[in-house]
Amino acid sequence: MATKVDPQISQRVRELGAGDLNQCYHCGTCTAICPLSEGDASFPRRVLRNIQLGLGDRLVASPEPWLCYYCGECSDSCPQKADPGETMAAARRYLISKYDPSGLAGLMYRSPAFLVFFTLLLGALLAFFHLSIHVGKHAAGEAPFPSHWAAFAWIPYETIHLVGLAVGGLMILVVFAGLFNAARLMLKAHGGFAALRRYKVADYRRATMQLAHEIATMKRQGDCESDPPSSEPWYVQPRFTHGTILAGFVMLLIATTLDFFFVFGLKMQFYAVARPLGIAGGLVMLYGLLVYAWKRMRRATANTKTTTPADIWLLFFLIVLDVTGFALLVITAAGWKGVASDVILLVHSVMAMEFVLMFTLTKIAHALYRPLALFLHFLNAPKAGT
Amino acid sequence: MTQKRRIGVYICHCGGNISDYVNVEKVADAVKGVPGVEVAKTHVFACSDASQQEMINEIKEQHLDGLVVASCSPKLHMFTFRGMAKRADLNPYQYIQVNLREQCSWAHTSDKIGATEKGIHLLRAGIAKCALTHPLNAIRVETKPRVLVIGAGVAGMRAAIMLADMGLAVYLVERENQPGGWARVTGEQGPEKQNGDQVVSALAERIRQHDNIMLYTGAEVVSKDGSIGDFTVALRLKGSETVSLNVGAIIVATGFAPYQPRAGEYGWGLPGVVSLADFRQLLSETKGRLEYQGKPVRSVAFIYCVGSRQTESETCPEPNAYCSRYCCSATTHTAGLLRQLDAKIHQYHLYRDVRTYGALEKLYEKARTDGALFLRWTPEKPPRVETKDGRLSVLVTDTLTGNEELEIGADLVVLATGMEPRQNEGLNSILKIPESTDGFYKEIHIKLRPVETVIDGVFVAGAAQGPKALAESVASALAAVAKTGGLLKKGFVDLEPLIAKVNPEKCTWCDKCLQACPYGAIKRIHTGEKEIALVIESLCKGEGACVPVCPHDAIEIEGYRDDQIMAMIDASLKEVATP
Amino acid sequence: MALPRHKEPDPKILVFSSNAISDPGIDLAGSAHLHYSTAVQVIPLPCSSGVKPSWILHALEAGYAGVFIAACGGDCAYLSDCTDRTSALIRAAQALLKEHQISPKRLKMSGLCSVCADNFVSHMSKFKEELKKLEPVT
Amino acid sequence: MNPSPKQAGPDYDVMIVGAGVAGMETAASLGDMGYKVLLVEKKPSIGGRAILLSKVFPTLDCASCIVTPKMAAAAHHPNIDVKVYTEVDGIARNADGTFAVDLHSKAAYVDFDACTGCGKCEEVCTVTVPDEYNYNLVTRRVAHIPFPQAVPKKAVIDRRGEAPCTFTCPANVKASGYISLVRAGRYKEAFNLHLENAPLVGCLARSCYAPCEQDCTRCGKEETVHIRGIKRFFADHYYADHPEPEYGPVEKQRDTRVAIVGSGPAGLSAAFYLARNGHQVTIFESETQAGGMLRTGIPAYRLPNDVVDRDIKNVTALGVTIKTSAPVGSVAELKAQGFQAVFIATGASDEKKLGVEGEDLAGVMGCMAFLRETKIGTMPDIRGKAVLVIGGGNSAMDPARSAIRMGAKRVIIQYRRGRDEMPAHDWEIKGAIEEGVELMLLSTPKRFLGKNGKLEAVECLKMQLGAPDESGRRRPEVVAGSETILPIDLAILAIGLNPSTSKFTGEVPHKHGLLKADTRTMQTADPAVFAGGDCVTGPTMIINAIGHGRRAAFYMDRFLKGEALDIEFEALLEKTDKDTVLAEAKSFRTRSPVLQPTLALAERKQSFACYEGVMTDDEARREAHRCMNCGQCAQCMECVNICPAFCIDFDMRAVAKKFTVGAVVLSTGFEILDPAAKKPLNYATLPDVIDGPQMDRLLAPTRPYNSVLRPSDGKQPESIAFVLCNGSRDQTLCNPLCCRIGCMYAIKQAQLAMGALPLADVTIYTIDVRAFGKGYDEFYEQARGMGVQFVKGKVARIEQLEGGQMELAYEDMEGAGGTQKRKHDLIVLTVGFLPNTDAFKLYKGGDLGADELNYVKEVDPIGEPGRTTVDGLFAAGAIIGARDIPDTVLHAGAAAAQAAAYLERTRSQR
Repeated sequence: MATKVDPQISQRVRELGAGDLNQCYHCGTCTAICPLSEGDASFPRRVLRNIQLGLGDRLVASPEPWLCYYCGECSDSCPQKADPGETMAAARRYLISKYDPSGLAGLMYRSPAFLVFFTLLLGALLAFFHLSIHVGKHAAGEAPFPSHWAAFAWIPYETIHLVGLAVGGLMILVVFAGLFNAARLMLKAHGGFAALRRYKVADYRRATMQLAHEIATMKRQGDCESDPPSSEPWYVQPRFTHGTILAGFVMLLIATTLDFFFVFGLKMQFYAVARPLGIAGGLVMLYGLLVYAWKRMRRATANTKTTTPADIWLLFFLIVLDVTGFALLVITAAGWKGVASDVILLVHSVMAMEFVLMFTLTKIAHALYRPLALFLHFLNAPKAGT
Repeated sequence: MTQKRRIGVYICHCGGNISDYVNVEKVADAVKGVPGVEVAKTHVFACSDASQQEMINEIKEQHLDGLVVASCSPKLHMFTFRGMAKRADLNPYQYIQVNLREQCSWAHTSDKIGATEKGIHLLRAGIAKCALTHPLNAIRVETKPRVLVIGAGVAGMRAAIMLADMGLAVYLVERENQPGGWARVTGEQGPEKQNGDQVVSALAERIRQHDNIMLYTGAEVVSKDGSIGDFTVALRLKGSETVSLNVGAIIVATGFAPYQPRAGEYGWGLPGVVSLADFRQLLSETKGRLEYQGKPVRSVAFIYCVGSRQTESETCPEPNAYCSRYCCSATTHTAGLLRQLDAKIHQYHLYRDVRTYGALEKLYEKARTDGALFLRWTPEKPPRVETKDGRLSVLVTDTLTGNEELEIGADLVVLATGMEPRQNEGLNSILKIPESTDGFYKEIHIKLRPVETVIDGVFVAGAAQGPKALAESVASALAAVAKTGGLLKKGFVDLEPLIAKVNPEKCTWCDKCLQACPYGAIKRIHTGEKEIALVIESLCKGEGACVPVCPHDAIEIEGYRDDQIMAMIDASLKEVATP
Repeated sequence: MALPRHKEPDPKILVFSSNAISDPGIDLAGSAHLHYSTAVQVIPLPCSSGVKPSWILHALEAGYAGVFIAACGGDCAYLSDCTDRTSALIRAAQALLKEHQISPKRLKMSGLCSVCADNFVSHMSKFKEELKKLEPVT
Repeated sequence: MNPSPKQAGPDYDVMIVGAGVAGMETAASLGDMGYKVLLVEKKPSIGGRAILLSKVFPTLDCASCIVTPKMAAAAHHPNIDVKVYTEVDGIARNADGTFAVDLHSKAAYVDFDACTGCGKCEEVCTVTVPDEYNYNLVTRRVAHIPFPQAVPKKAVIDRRGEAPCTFTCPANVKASGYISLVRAGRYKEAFNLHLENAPLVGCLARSCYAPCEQDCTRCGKEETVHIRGIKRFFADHYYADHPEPEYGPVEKQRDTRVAIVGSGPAGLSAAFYLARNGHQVTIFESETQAGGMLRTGIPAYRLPNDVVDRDIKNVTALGVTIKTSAPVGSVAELKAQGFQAVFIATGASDEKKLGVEGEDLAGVMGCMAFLRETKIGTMPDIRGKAVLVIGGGNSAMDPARSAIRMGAKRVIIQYRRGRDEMPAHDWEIKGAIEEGVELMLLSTPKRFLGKNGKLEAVECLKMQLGAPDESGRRRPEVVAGSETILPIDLAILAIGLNPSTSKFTGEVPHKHGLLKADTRTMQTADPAVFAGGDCVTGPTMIINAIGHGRRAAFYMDRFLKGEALDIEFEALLEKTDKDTVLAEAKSFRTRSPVLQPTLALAERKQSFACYEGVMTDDEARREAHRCMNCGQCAQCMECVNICPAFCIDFDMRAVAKKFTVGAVVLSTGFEILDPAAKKPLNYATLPDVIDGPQMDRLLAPTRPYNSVLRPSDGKQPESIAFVLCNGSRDQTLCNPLCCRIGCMYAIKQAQLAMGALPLADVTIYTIDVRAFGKGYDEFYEQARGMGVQFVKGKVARIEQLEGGQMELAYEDMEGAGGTQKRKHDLIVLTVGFLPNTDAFKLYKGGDLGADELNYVKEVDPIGEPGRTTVDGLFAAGAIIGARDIPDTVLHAGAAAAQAAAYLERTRSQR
């Protein structure tokens, strides 16, 4: 059965910011120069070809875009300046939009206006609820929070809390749906989920270890940098800076979770552990974020020379969250009360909520899908990444 | 040959290059007694001005009638000493150079006695040959300052104008009723972006203005006679009137024939499957929306290499194995024209190798950036064109997509057809220009002499010699003009006299020499009682292919005659008193 | 410094070369000071397709031990089928030699291009050895 | 009808620039039409790049077989004047449509008319450089015939300039020349070469201050080549074999008599070169022995007298008479004796005085007196004494280091400025300190204190450096009240010397005793009197005096023969730019210098024996190999000596020419792209990654090795890869065009490689195979039929593996997909063309159009091939864009037709 060529799809991916992929004359330099392209995992040319010809099924089912760390070597050596690296980034956006059943992700990638609009709308909604919290009953006594700007104050905190939990639960479902969707598509070529039965427990254990190792060491990203050896000092190379963001993120996640469980759940003081962890995480992450922002402003490296609204969104959110988080810390410690502190709290809370709610829709979703793709890749190709 | 020869022999030391290994004085002594040798001397540098002057004086004073210089390779100084002979009023063809350096002293640096001995042998052979020389003069062929150009396509027209610009009279003959050839109907030419029709009109206008060009349309060449510099050609004009022309040279610019696909070849015959030329015409006629047979065209598939690079198969018993050179650039150029007309039309280009060589690469690049998709197939799995749901469907196994079979919906399938040699038996039988294996006219040497044919005075230009793009065709036409100019501009050509000569007494006309000569330089004549062969001096190249085939030793090459070679062999074997 | 003469002189070889193609190759052997036997004599002709079998016969009868045709081969400026023609006349000459009870091994041909200096020298030494093995021409 | 009427028209009908395939074809076409053609080629041979190819596609003809007839046709054409080794400097269009052209024929240093192309110069030449005709795969000699098929077949000598060592030497001794001779093991020739510039080889080898070494290009990277050490080696080597000179008086003796006053280096040298020209030379020496300063002024540990004696034999062997103990009173006296010319070379050995109290005490002496007495053995014992040497120049070092050797208890050098200001050579100061000499800086004697007329102590003053004086050095100033007393037994004044010219100052104009002589001719106001050496310049170096001697001899010879003196003495080229040399030495390898052996310090201090040893044969040659041949030709004179046609002439210079021509055709061809810019391919770093032109040389019958061999280890490759499109169709190098020839020549080379190495695997990596010309696709199919593998996929990376193989990476897009790696022994990068932009520099009108890639633009490729934007200036061949030979030949024909039509048009208009 011949595969149908569909010119519409390539148009759609191009709207997501693919490089000038029509320049490509299919010499294969990009794949050959790529330190991570091997055997079955053949990219970026094949991914680019699938986009060019609009082989949508094949594109949606390919895990390859997630295996790319965008070192930019392919774009640098492309004799036709077709910018395959950027095409891979666009492919990831396309995939996120395809994994997302709501269709919102695609809309946001294609239309920066919608991204802004949706972010503002959701923000306004969340702010409304935030300002509606009737905080009276909560945290009487030793409220860890600064005083709360409760402009409307009509919804009891418990209700909000319950709704929040419900929304949280829903988010977890959405995340899992996205992951499931991605896994389903990625496995499609191998015979669907049934293919998973082929592997033994030991395979899963090995793949899990490989994934953990990869997350801990970012080795593949390091491979990207090593050839040719980067001229940048190690502390601004992506392997390190991405690592700081990831580590900071994880540390903050743990700290917040500890807070949630101990302070809100068990009503226990747990600051001694959570707060230093949070501070460290915030600082470490802030470093990475600032380096990234600085590089994007200077268009210093291949992967920062094109900046899409989605990139700005993510950087903006993380930086604002990080900075306002520290501000809150200071405010809490100083016991400072006032309008400004209320505003900061509002911004931090609203954006944090938004960040969580939009997790599967924005660029941060790579944190879900890349590990998944890597896991399946390790599962499928035992030698990979060793 | 009874008269005693007076030969001067000069042996060069080459400042030691020869004399360090060959005892030149001994060689001189050894040849002093050879019959006919009048002077035998050595010079430190025979080629120096002083030595040359000395030799000239001696030739004149001693009335020498033969000259042998034993020095370096004739490739270096034969012309020097021929010139010197001329200045001494000695016939240059009575000068013989003996290669005593490259083929004696330098090759035998470890054996001085042997080298000296060999030197004597070589010199004796040279003297023996010289003794049998007689004065020869360059063969002067008067040439007529008129040229016949066959074919008034762009190549022929441009050649005609250039010839006229150079001061030659031109007869330009076209079989069709108007000049211009294919360029007239194929629209814009890439990458120069000139419209073929306009190019043709401009050329036609220039031809009209030239007094020196006579254009015959609807005319055909019906006979040709004569040889280089002086041909008589008959034309049949419209209405069976004939004209006889007398020209010095002929340029054949008869162009090509477009390949006609076989029925079913890539869907040929299905509605919507058209040739590139047809499509170009459709494009040039379309204003606004592109439609084919009333239906809008939203997707076009181009199939490359149709009628080119073919392999033999049942359906294709006589394949065109050659690449037609122009089609890749013409098709990628067409992609640009189509895009200009309607950017929304999807284009699929099914190619084998995109041969947009040199600066034509820009056409390919533009086609890609304009959004044309390129798919690569191999002859093992050629694309198939079918009708499916009332639309054309092209199935192609794309090697760029992991050899996957892809299906393309198309409203039009355009076959990029190649060039074929023009079937022109009438003209071929008149001109007798050989064909290459690809069927196009054969040049003498693809690199050295690409516009000359084995028929001296007959040149081939443009696509008649092989597929070419328009600009290339014109360049080749002008190259033919340059060669024609070299032939006709001076009013004569001087040819080497070292050519074949028939001994009428021995010749019995068996036609073996005629068979052997690739240049058509042998002609049968009647002399009184018998038929014999005659060498057409202006056509003979003097390579001697006819010599060994003659059963009666009746044909010889001047300068390499039987008696000379035999004498050389004998002289080179004469014992040398051991030094 | 002359080397002592061989006890047995080298067999005499006559080479027919062609002006434009093989003769420059033989020149190059000399320019590069590659050595071959001094018993090799060269007669240049316009093209190797013009060698007459009678010349070959005469040379062998007159005292040459071998005749070598340094053919233009595919590089011939005159004839695209020069090699075929030269081969044909070699066959004719060999038949002629047989008629005269001369070993056809005394005739050799090889295409030599204008830079084939090494080839020429190795042909000469091989031919010399082969000729030494043959009975002398009577 | 005759297109070149002999009226006052242009000198040539057409000038064609560049004699490659296009130029030769255009020239032959126009020549055949009867036009008078000037064919200009900047290289020494016509033939362009095609002659360097192995065979040509698609017919596999031998390149030489097809190109040499073209070369011969152009060279011997009666209507074509070929000027090789000639550059076009400018082309300007005249109002009448003709062109004014400026050319210059480059100096080949070989008289082309006389050269027979025998190649003997090449055999003896001692310098090798990369052979551009073999694309630098091998080296060639500096004196060379470009390639065996060259037309015209003439030798050319490369001279980039004068080597800095030679240029800097005051006597222009050809250091580069004798170094190259030593490198070649020709020691005697080295010695004889030295005699051409300076006869006192032994003295110089031991005591020359060697300005050459300070200007050595290698100093820019590391330590100088030890030129003097090399000289010492061959001088000692020669003298050991030749206790007497090999020559006697010259055959042709003249009756002209010359008197030379002074037998120092200047006098001896002048005598040597005058006697070589047959003049009767008498040297007058006031001392008892000849040699001047060499004998009395240089301590024995630097220059023993037997060496001086042997050097003097070089001069006396020519029949020069040296009269010792024969002071000359005046020039008039000599003239009266019948000498037609006089050379005054009395040197500068009169001691300067300090002018302080106590200077006449016994124990205060001048340095010359000290050195002289020491060397002739009349110096009293100074063992255990304290010696003070006053002065900071080289002349202070000699007595100080001598005093150490004589057993002085303490030797102090007193200098009024600081260490950095000391004029002595650094190594001398270091050597002195090593041997135990103390420095007393910023100090000066105020007076000498003695008892009974005998020195006992020196009262010293401290100095400080003040404002700079006119010489730029800071002026020393006395620190008031800083007097100290230093007990001293012997004080030696080394504060300078005055010229020893008192006898002549009455007759010869002078300034402070320094005789006034013309700096170019050394002639004084009296035309028969010449002067040179220290008596003209003040104290300098031996080599300076020798230079003066030879220069004076040259002009005295002319004077004596009655010839004019207005010609140049020695025509030197400009000094070679060292940066160019260093930049060219891409693979600059540090070579640690061979040090001259020296005696151990303890031994050195106790004896006047030479402490510098002699290099061994091997060491000297190794050191000679460090020479970078800055000037290319080292002027070792071997070629001059061997050339049977006497056609080598180092005085040759470029000759400018001007012509008027009716039209111009530019056919300057193309440049070859350097694939080094594609870094991952490692062309510049891996020896077995070569480019297409180099592969063609490896495959050519005239190849540098006897087979197709890998450059790195000379092995036959078992697996060869051809990688297409390196830098062509490549936007990263701003070269988007297809090179048009790469595919085809790779296929050709693959076929040839399979023929040469039947067992080798041959793979071609392609994007598209562009076999578009007549017979090309058939040729491609033929290669496939032979078993050449074609892989669709551009090679992106090449890496070296252990064991000599290399691994390349490409996308296996028609196979399994993904990156595939394959091993090969030899990798050939086919490279394409880049435009040759010379044309835009040559044409001075400024209106010569270029296309976007800087090729010469054709105004109308369809209608008017070969025509540029300048009327009458045509372009032929690859100058308007890369193309193969058939297309070049066609285009050249078109350009010829265009030029012919232009000539007809402008001629009828005139």
